[in-house]
Amino acid sequence: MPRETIATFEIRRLSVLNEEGKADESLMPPLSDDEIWRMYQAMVLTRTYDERAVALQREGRIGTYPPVMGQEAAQVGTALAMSPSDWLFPSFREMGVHLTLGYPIHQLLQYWTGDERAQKVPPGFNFFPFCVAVSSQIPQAVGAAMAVRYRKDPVAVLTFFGDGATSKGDFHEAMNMAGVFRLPIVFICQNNQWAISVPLKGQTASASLAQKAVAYGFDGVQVDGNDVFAVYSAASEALEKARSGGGPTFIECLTYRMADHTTADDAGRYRSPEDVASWRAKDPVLRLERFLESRGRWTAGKGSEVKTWATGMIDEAVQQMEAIPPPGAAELFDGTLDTLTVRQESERKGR
Amino acid sequence: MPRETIATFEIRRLSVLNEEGKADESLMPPLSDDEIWRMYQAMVLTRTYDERAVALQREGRIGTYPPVMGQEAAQVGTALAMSPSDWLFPSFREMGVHLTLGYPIHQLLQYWTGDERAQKVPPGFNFFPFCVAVSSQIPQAVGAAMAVRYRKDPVAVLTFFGDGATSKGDFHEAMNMAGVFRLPIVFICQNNQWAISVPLKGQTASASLAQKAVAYGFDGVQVDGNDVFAVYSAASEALEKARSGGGPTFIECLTYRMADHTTADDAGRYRSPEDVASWRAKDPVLRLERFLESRGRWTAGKGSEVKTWATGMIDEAVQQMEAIPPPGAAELFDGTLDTLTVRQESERKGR
Amino acid sequence: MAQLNMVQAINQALAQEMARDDRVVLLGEDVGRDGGVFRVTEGLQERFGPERVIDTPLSESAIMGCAVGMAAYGLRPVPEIQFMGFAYSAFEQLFAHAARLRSRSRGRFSCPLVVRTPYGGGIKAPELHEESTEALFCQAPGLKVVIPSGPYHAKGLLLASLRDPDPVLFLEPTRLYRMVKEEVPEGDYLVELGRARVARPGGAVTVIAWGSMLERVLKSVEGFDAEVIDLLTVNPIDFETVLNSVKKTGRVVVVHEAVKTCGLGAEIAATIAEEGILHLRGPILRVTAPDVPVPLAKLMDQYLPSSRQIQAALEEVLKY
Amino acid sequence: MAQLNMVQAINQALAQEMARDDRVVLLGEDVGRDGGVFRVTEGLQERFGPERVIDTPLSESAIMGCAVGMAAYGLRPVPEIQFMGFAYSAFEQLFAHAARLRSRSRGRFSCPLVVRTPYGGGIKAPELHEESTEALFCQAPGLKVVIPSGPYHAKGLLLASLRDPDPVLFLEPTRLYRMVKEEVPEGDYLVELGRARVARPGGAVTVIAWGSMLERVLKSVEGFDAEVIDLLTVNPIDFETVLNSVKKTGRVVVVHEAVKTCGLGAEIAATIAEEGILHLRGPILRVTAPDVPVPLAKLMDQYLPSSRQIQAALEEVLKY
Ligand SMILES: Cc1ncc(C[n+]2csc(CCOP(=O)(O)OP(=O)(O)O)c2C)c(N)n1
Ligand SMILES: Cc1ncc(C[n+]2csc(CCOP(=O)(O)OP(=O)(O)O)c2C)c(N)n1
Ligand SMILES: [Mg+2]
Ligand SMILES: [Mg+2]
Repeated sequence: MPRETIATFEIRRLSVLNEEGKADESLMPPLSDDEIWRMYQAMVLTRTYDERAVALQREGRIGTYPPVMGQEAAQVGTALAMSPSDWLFPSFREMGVHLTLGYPIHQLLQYWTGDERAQKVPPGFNFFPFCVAVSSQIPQAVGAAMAVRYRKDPVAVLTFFGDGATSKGDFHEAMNMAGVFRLPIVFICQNNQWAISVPLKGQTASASLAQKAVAYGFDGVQVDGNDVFAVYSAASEALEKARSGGGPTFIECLTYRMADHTTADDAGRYRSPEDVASWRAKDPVLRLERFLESRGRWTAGKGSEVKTWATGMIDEAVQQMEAIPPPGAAELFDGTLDTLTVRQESERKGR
Repeated sequence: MPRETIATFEIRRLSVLNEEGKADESLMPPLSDDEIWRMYQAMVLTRTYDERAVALQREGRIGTYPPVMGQEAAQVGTALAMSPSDWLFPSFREMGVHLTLGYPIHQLLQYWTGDERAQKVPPGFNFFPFCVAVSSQIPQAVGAAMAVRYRKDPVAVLTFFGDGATSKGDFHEAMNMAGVFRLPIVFICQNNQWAISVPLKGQTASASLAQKAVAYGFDGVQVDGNDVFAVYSAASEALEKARSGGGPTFIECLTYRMADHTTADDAGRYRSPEDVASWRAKDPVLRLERFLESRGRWTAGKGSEVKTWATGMIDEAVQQMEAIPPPGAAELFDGTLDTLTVRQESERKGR
Repeated sequence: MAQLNMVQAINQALAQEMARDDRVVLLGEDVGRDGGVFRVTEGLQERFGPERVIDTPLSESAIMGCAVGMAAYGLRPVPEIQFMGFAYSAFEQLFAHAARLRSRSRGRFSCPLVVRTPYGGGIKAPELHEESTEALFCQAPGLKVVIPSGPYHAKGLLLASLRDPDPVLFLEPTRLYRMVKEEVPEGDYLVELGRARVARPGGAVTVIAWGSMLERVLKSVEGFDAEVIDLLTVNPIDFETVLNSVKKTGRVVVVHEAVKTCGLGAEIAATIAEEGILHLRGPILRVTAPDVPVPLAKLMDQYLPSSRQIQAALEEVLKY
Repeated sequence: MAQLNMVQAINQALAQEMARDDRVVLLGEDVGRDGGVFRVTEGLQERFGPERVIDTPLSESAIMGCAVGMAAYGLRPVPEIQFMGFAYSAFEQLFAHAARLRSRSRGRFSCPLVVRTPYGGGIKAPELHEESTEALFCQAPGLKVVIPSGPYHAKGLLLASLRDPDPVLFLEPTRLYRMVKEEVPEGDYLVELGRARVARPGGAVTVIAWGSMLERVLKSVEGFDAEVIDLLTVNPIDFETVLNSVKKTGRVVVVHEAVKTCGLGAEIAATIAEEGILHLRGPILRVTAPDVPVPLAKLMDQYLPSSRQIQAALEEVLKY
């Protein structure tokens, strides 16, 4: 028996809507015109929110902020595939999910002002707070999925992270654990091809991120992350599979970070304008507009109606956010423990 | 463009010497009769050392000890492929490497008596001390390989670990780093199919460990770990590739832990005698004896000559080990820092 | 009442709480089929099944991180780290996540988990198997740290930990696992967290210890008019009990296994120097391991505080 | 001599030592092309090349572990952890390996590396970007911990760290990075590790601080006869300098950014209570952050020790 082949693997890529806005009908997910329109609204809302947040930071009205521009499809497409009982363990760059699902917008902005209280996720959302320590939310999501399995709940767990996160030990340990116990979880990697200044090829030598799932014995698929239909169908399929006991799925959404890493970053130091420009043509919002236009459902007029609606929503959220009184020193202590320690009590009084 | 395939991977298995001791001549590495005989001697020496170490522990003459029985081929085959300038970052269950390369046997035993001083690797061996924290030596090996690359030295770095180690974050971060920088390193995983009581399928859902290399963009291969020729050729090839700038290789040696995890363990609690028995037929030493016999180079007589030689070596090492005076309290401090702190100095005087 | 050693007492507490509360789930390396490398979880997987007593892959950080997610979902996970030295690779999940989840979610989520791990020196095990770095974890607001000193307290403290609404690090002194047997009530009882106990009353000097050092201290103080305090919970520390004793004795010796610098003795001495200094007659002495890495077996006796060192410290403070 | 801020002083020290010693190699996230998120390593990759200023994947544990292997091979690696809060996932490699390599190899290998990481609060950054948990690392025998309080000392301490034969954790107070400029000699000079300095002489009370609290302390003590000690190296601590001051003043206030419980103030107070108690007139006070997780920007001012709190402590100890 010579060098026998013991296993072969194929990594596949799903793409439905091309850059010209043409959809491959054979792969088109079953979405009504209204649902597609809601997708479009959510993407415009996300884009509008993001532009405003960057402006607010420049004006010093909020703190450092991580733009999502260019990644709207990956977020909106996934959000619309979720069911209300599913759990979400986000990183910090998928606010499009929150916006799509009706999360209080002023609270998203409040978080970026550096206000603890914005981390209290409102009832009705099974969301963890944003997680800044890259990849550390992933094992926590896997733990929730273990609890789901133990409780036999009809629930899927979803966690978001970036390409950089795939280099962390916690990503690996969590993926491996999910594979061993065939847990009801979907791993969504927004591969925006940058981790601050480190490009994908400096992050890993693997040709795709989807193939990393091979190491854990479950499916990994790459989708065009700027194609909201591809994201939606891959996410729907994976979430359904998770809820029906089919185990975990890893989805690589291949997209691009159009803006700086955060408002504190200057991407001009490490990447070329050409590089960025080449991705403008792939803009997920533009692409969906073209699709809708080809179906006679989008006009410049309709587009600006949606933009006006979105702007109104954000205006109102900004007002609410800025009406929030600053936190008091007591907030330092509240929620640290169910019952404060003697020392904490005395420190609290001293303030 | 539908679900296009973006990459395919093949995982292969190398096997040269079968259980009956028949070698596939087309795959047989270029080894002289003398070299093969040295392989045999090293494997017998390792087996003899191991049996004695277990006996010594039972007699209370050394402390807890992790047997290598059944894994001799993976260790001896690799050791003989190394060159003296290569660096080794071991775990704690590859003493066959040390024995093959002439490491002081009494010092191996001394370590298992719980004597700090045995951790001082003698000059001439580019070996790190044993590492008990599973997988933590792997990034250190990768760092040495980064230094080799920086210095442009004609050196390969080699690190050993078990199947359980592949579940740790450090394994992942280190493998990924090695891939990104195409480092001169060989990762040898002794897949003995158990991590204490956890069987391989409880460790990972991946069908092989070799396929984990797919995640890092470099070659992973599985070899019959009880086949010293397969191990030798895979290791030689990988080490040569590393030294010549070809980058990293991951080698899964599929073997079996014939004994308890350590002398403190009772494998009878978690695995069946049948399971163990089925592997006795695959014994790497037996297999090589059959091969040599078929070539007319082994007889029962020659076999017992080798055993007698090995026993003599071990007898002498045990005497040397037991002649070592116990360490003094000063040993607690020496080697903590190049210059002790004021507090350490006073603590040292106080003892 | 039965005579149990600490292994049996902990096993009984786990079994009884699992029977009482189906939210309690165990996970870790070798905790199931093998019953744990010290047999602390023996028989629990047979009784409660592999989905409640979960043999995990070799992944300390994921074990801890999963426990955080399980707790947030509504379970009461009991992750085991096979030896305290391997908690270092789970440090981020414990220190920055488990301890902070209630705070960083402003109470939307809590993290009621109990991390169990064998702790301390004196069992002739390999490197990193005999760590006693409890002080690292006492610096995490939001995390309680508990260290029993015998079977009776082990059961009552563990039951209290399993019912605590916040995360608890439960450190099990391996040297004591099978050293002593005590009367341990069959039934349900709690030993309150955050309360120290006077293990031996006395008037001339206060000796503060916990875990396996308590036994050594109790042996060493014979013939001295020493009041011995067993902290039991090392975070938060019951300074009320400590300071009441210091008021009486005016002399203090703290004994612990860990290195001296930044060991827990530092916090104890500092708080006494802050709140009880006017009662002090002389220096607060710390009898600890020296500032060196934990050695292997042959040097362990020279590393751990000895009776001789404890008695020398008592004689020293009694000069004042 | 040029007026430099701390970022420039550290950058200059790195550049000069790299030019002098080809064993010095930098690695970390965004340290190369981007010059570091605080621009501390700006220009170094252009000058020394990508194999000496290495942009790594996002892998703190591997960054630290690689540095250990590089150091053992004979280099002098300078791993950067982008923010101290992310050192938690590298804790095992730093605490159990880098700090112990010399000891566990009995001197066959040493581990001369310098871990650089931005440290401390007050820059309005997201969670885990403003940690000050130096005390965690001071519990590791074999590891030195250095915290500069200004540009001049930053350069001299960093050069000394880069030439130290053992591992050094070099904590860079982010609040100070660009706050002050000082005269910084162009040339080569060393500030000895393990030596504290008297930043302001005084007679009535000893105030001990380091890093960014030093500046706040110096502002706060105006009008008090306070001697201010800047530790500079927090492990090992220069207790000779501390105790000499205490002998003179008899009163002590320790100020630090970290939480109170098991913060470094505990070790300082404990050692004074052990070796200097007979000189004390009253309690040793610690002015610290409260025992809560580091908050986000809006509450940072309430979290960090304030001048008001420092002065209140001074007035309190001066009552004795
Ligand atoms: C463990 C950890 N290390 C470093 C950082 C600093 N940091 C914040 S975001 C980031 C890059 C993350 O890249 P990626 O995972 O691709 O997510 P993206 O920012 O592209 O959305 C880094 C290095 C961090 N937050 N956490
Ligand atoms: C990080 C860590 N966790 C747990 C342990 C305890 N332990 C020692 S060996 C072992 C199993 C290792 O399995 P594997 O990697 O397959 O190596 P093998 O023992 O089979 O050679 C465990 C869990 C350890 N030493 N290190
Ligand atoms: Mg990215
Ligand atoms: Mg194994």
